Amino acid sequence: MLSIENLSVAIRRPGREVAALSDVTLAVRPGEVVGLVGESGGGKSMVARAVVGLLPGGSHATGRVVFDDADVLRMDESALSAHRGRGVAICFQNPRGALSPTRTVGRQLVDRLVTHQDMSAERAREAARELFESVGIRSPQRRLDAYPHELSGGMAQRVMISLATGCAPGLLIADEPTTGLDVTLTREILRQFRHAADTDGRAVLLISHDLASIAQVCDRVVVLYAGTVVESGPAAQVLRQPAHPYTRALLRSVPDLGGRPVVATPGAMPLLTRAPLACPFAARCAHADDTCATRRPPTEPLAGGPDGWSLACFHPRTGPLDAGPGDAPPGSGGPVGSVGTVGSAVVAAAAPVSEAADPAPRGAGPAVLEIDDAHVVYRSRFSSGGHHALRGVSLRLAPGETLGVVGESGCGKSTLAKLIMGLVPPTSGTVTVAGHRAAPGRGRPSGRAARRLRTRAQLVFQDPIGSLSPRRTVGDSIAEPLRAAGLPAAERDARVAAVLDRMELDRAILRRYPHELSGGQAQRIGIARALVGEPDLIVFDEPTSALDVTVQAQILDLIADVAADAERAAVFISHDLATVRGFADRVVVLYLGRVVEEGPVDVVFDHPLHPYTRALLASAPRLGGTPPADAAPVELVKDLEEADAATGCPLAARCPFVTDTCRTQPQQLQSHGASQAACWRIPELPALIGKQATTP
Amino acid sequence: MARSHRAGGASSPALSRRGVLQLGGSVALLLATGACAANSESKPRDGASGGPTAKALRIAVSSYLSSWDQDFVGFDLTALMLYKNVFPYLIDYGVTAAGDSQILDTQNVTPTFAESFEPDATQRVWTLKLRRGVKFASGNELTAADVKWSKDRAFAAQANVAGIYRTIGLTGPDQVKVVDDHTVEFHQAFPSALTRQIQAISLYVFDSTEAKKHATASDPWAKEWFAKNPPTGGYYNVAKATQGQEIELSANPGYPGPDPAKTPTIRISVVPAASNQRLQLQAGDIDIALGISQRDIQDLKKAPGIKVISAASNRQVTIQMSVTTAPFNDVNVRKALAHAVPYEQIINNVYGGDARAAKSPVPLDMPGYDAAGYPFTHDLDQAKAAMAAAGRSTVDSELVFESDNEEQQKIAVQVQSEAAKVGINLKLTPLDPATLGERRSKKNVPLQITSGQLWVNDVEYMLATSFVKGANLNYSNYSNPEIEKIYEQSHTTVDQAARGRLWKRVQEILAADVPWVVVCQPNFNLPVRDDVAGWVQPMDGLARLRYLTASA
Amino acid sequence: MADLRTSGPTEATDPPGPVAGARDSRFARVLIITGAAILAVIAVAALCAPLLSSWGETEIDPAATLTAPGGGHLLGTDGNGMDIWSRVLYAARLDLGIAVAAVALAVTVGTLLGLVAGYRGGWLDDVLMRVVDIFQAFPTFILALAVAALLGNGTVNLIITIAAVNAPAYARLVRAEVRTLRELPFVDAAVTSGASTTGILWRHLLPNSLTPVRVIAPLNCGWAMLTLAGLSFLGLGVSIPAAEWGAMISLGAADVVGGRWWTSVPPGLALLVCVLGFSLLGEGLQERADAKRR
Amino acid sequence: MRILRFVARRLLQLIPVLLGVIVLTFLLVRVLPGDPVRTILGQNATEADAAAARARFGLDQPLWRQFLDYLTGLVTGDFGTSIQSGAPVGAEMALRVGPTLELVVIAVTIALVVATVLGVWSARRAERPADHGIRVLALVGNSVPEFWLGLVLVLVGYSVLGWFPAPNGRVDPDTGLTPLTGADLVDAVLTGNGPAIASAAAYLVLPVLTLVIGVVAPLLRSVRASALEVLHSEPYAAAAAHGLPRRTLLYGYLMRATLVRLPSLAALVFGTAIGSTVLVEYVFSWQGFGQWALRGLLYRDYPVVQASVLVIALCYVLVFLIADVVHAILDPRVRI
Repeated sequence: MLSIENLSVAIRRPGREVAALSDVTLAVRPGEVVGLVGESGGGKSMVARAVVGLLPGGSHATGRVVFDDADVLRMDESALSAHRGRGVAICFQNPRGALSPTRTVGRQLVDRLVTHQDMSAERAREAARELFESVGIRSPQRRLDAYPHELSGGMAQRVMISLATGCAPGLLIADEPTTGLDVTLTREILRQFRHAADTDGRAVLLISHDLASIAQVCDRVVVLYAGTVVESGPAAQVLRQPAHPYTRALLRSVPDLGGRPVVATPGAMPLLTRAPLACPFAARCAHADDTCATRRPPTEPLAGGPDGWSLACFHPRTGPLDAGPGDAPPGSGGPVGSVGTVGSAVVAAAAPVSEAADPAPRGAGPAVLEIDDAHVVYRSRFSSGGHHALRGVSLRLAPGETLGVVGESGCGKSTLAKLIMGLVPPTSGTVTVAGHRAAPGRGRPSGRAARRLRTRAQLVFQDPIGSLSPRRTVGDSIAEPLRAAGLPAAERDARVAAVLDRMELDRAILRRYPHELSGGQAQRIGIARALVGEPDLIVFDEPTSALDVTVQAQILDLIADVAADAERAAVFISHDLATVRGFADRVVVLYLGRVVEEGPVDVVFDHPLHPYTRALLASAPRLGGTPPADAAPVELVKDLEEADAATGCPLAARCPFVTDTCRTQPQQLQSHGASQAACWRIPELPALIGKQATTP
Repeated sequence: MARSHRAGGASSPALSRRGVLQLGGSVALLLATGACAANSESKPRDGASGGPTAKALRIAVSSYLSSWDQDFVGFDLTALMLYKNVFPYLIDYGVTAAGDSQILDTQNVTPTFAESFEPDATQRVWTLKLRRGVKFASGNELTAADVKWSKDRAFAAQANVAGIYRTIGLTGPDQVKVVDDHTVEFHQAFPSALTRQIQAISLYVFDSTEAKKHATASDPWAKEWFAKNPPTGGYYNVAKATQGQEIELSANPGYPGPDPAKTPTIRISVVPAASNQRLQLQAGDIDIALGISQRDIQDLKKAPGIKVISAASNRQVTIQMSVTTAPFNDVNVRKALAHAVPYEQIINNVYGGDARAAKSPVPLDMPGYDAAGYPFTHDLDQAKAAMAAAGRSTVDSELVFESDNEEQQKIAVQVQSEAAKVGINLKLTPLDPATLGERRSKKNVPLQITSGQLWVNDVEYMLATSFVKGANLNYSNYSNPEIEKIYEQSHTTVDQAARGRLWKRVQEILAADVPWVVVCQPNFNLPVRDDVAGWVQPMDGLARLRYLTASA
Repeated sequence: MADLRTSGPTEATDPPGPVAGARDSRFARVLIITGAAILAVIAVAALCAPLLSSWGETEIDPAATLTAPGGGHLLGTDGNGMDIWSRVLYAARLDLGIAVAAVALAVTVGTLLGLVAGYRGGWLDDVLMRVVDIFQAFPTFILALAVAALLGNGTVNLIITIAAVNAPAYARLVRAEVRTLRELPFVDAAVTSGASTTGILWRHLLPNSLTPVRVIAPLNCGWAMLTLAGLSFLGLGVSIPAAEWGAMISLGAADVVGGRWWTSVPPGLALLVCVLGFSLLGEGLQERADAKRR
Repeated sequence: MRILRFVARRLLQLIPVLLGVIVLTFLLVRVLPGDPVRTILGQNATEADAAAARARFGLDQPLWRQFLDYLTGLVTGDFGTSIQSGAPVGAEMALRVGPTLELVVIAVTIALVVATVLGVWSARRAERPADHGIRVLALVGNSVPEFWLGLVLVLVGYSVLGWFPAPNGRVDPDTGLTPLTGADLVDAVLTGNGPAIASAAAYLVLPVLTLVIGVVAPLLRSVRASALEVLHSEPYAAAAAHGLPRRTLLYGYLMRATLVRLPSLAALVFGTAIGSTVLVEYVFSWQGFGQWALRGLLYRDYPVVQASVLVIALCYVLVFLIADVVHAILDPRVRI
């Protein structure tokens, strides 16, 4: 169906030249789901653009993109417009941004149906309704008249899928279809693509940075690095025993729920200005030799591998991924050296050790952070109602302790971070940080003393570049807390220099401006700024969610290091459960502003109690390891956004085990062994889960 | 209060570019108690030909009239001109030939809508006999009751007419008595030689029968009605008025007297931009342009299809120096300025040579004019000497003029440039009409340009209006005991030679005291289409449209 | 790990997104350079006016009024006998000066108002914005006349008038920008770093909120010049006889009809070119900003 | 319904603004130097006469009293009596508003249409000579003082070419148009007066052209920039990548998204245009609101100034309100 042969794309703009793709060859057959994997900048989206003939201005493409016996690169305008949609339809990344904001989604779908399926407008509307229903949109009739901004992320992704399939394409391309979606939704969305391939016989090209999550639905995967195909082969095998060092590095960088250690690969993907003459990964590869640095490895079938498994490497690796530190990169004393150090780079889930080594057991000593029954309500300006972001959260954190906070979007994670930082006042309840108490009815504290006090807690932001003042230099930003503390310039410089060293950054970066930084660098700066004032508490608010996988691994490395500081408490907030498992002592699961489960990290992850925690863990992708025995999967019945608030258990609307009691009785945290959970049915859950597993 | 007024831009065709701004400056012309007939040397041009025809005459003016109600409001050039033609003025100036031109004869006030207006032997009771058969547009006949009501209204308004009547001893409504339907008597407190002239501009009559229909308890004089509805019964009735834009006049068929309107229909359109007036005149879209700039007039003299009616005039352009405000309270500084003004240069540059140099505050064509004692010419050395005599090397002052009066603005620029050479630094200050009026009434303007024409061609009248203490046009705040004495003396001096001697002395005193710098006397110019005939040069600047014709 | 420290620009920080707009910036550069060059030439000419002309700004040649170009007067003389070429040159001082000063004043006042209103919010925001509304709804010419009548008509008052007319727009612009910026993480970062309110306003919000102001200001200078010309036309402009293009045009506009084009066409062209210079500059900056945003 | 509530809320917000304008104007005109009654009295009037005239217009009352009377009048729709003309200000204004609004509304509408068509056209040909040409031309038009442009258009269009009627009014009086609203074209259409329609339209051409040339540049720039942004936006790229036909792309995906940001700028331009009509009115003898207000100001006709400022401010804020409503209608994302 689609066959890309030796496709190279170079983009020339004044003063900048980019070799976006170099000699890419791949094929997709009808009924087949092919995954295209790699970090950002690898050229994944460029492949998609080339397939629909929408290369950006200034592009020069060579090679062939053959679709149904015609070369897309040589199509004229009319042939292209026939090809687009009918031949290939793309599901765009960020569906909410890719849907026209000023047209109802129904009309947008009807446009496609009328254009590509020659329907009349009335017939198209009927078909649109059916299509919406088939992608899992509830009350489709109503949704037809919705505008994109009225849709949630999951809903928008479903609409996007319906738009693409509405074109009745031979090939469906999905560009990062699950980015920004909660784990419970990701699986559902991916299933839609598998479905499209299986029932309609479409060819599907799934583009993702996340090998682990798409592997389960793909027939084959193709791994891109710096515009070149480094490895391609059957999904299951490549996932289990990747042969190319980059694929291996990619997989090792992904934190795993099972507790497999994260291994950071240093460096970052190069932005090539011309087609590479050597192996583009050579600089970061542990096995690189002179050959790698001078010649470009040809793409060859893997010796002894199954059919269609090929890679471009002079030194293919074999064996399963957990083969030990042999893959560690060269000259990277830091991470390698610290692999064995507990609580450092390899934040292994050596649970018993971690628990035993806990220097400040819960409840003992003065708390750095104490939140008591805090509520936060965002009042809207003109209506009487408001958004109840936190509903009675209580937390206590001792010095040196690291708390993980997990939950899906909208659960109140970020509000919790702001509450701790004093950026929002509690509507009721109290927050005490390093002895300073914030209570309702008070805005941001003012005055010099209060300002100095607040620097005892520091925040590392989700958006690393956005959290740096765009028109101030990096050095200025890092020194900000010190300036507020009134330190003299010389001491400021010394401490900034010290913290830079710890963040493994060069001094030259101090004079840069935020837009000149990469995401990884910016986040290092962010951590440096948080650290420079030697605070008692650091809150990490999704610090790696905006970063690429290998960069994320590097940052997680640093964070683990920082969190391990003995006198400093840390709160680590993430939607990605696996990242938390690495170094948190305890974990809190938030759902719709309430704590539904709390306990030591390994207990919660290996023996989840609450149905919601179980569902979260069940939907998270796993590489290699098998889920713990008693963490039988729970599937929630609806999307988060469809759940309406009830007086009782917040999960009532989505929980498969819901009873009338759940709907009416508010649930309190109750101890079950080492952890606590807010669900009255916990004792009977295992039995119920077993029953559920047999019904479908 | 036997004083009268100088006409502002009344006879000046050099209306500025911006009509809106223009009017205020010209407001001074209004309340003339008489008029002079000085233009013995009008220069005829392009002999007008063509008899009366039925063609509508089109006239461009710079602005719309502010109001139709002459008593209470309404005080601008356009309004006054229209009043003259749509109100029945019971008596008016006659017409006389001056050279080839027809001019209004201010010495000869003749009955028009009245049959006669004559005094009794005491000269205190004047009897007005109305012409029969004069009809307002409503069909009502003009009667003595209308006259009485109109004069009662004028007294009630306490504005224009009420003010003017004081000068002839009329102060209250009971001095106006109805004798019968067509006879009214005016009982003056004292006799006056100016009665005819004063009444000529005051005896306009409303349609009282119609007015009373619209009077209310709170508005007994039907102000609201007259603010919106044009008066009727004059030579012309207003056929249609589009606010701000156009007025269509049609001849009043209910006028049985002499000199009825020659052109049945006249359209007056408002064209603020002088250049537009010029373009339209050249294109033949209008016949008479009342708001064309001086420079355009020079051009139009050569333009085909257009003639410029031109006449010498007694309009003076002067700079009044406040003798009570520093620095011009020093006579030597005043002398310095009088020597610093570039007279010839102004005549050439501002008026294109179309003006006469004057050597006395008394206008050229006024009996008694005597240039003998007037020492001021453009002479910077003398100016510097005068400054030295004053003991000042430099003085600073503002020079006030009417904002948007292009003519005055140019004079100001020329004066500023020369005065600076002798150390008189002038800040040019254009003022809008409201501010100018206020400051003039406070008499604290150190230096201002004025222009205008006296309506009674007599030095006694001039003293009354301009040089005696407290006179309205005495912006210089000038006073001189001898002048006051001569003024008193002149009331009883009838012998022309004796008066001439008085006037000679007056001019000597004024030349010594220099309250004014007399810049020049510009000539009158009016560009019209070739086929326009019958123009009668109005000495009060208010065109009498009834004489005009335009052959098709 | 050494290479990690220096890895910056070569690192793939963003996926190669839509690249269009690359060529836009070339035209934007042409616009900016052209605009800036025009303004530079005019500014230099204004400064060197005494060297470039033999007549003074208000010097009268008694022998020559309204003479056509040629002879002793390069572009002829006006009705006052003043040399048009000299006046066109000298006028640039006043025009550029007033326009730039007025816009600078408007930017300063507007930015401060917008900054405070946007950051503080609440009742202060409401009050300030209503005041801004009042000023913005007030007709320009009436405001100008009022200022002129109150303070007299001088250069400073014109600057105040034009600034008063334009300041509200900046207040709105900056306020909107600050309200957006206020929600961005870097402000929270500054707060949690212990920065004071004035520090946040001055060090963080002000520099960032000026981005759109920088684009608008040159355009605004052009509009300010046109406003000035309009005021001159209504007799509310600079005091006579100072050379100012708008005043020269309005004085000479009527002359065109009589074929004396030289009194108003040269200052008209000068004004046009100067405003165009600002417009080109502004358009270029705008385009560059737009291209950056895309 | 939501829109109605929004409009109601915004109208309430207008009250303090208008009140502020009223107070400011009221004080301002009285602080200004210049005597409002002197100019209607003539030189012969004595101080007593002036006092009588002041009393007639209530100017002898204490300031708060005058203000209360004025406010009371406003509430009952009475704008006072013009000092200059003696006529009710409301009635005079009614005659003047129509012509000016007609001019501005037509000009801004045409400018919007031209800007939209050319802007989108230009954006789709971005960076080609035609695009550059249009933009530079628009900037040139934007750089010419309006009064000068008007005079030149008169010279060329009327005097040299003779294509357009003399700039001496708004409609040929011979067409016998019955004024209803004051906006002559509207009146002509309402009364079905054929010749008057033609005449009024002919008179409108040059002044409208003057205004359009003056205001089209910022609109064009905005439309072009928005259109470019939309053309480069993800939604548009997505629609294009799905092979939608040109017409659908243009009208369904480009136009509305492009026009979303136009209303507020259009409102601003409308406000500017109202301000600059005073010049255009003068040049074209278009006796409208601007000339009336200016004259009132020059003669310190307090009620006229107060009323005209209030009406201009009202126009301004209402236009912005309308712009916000249109914006909300165009852009479903706007929450109102």
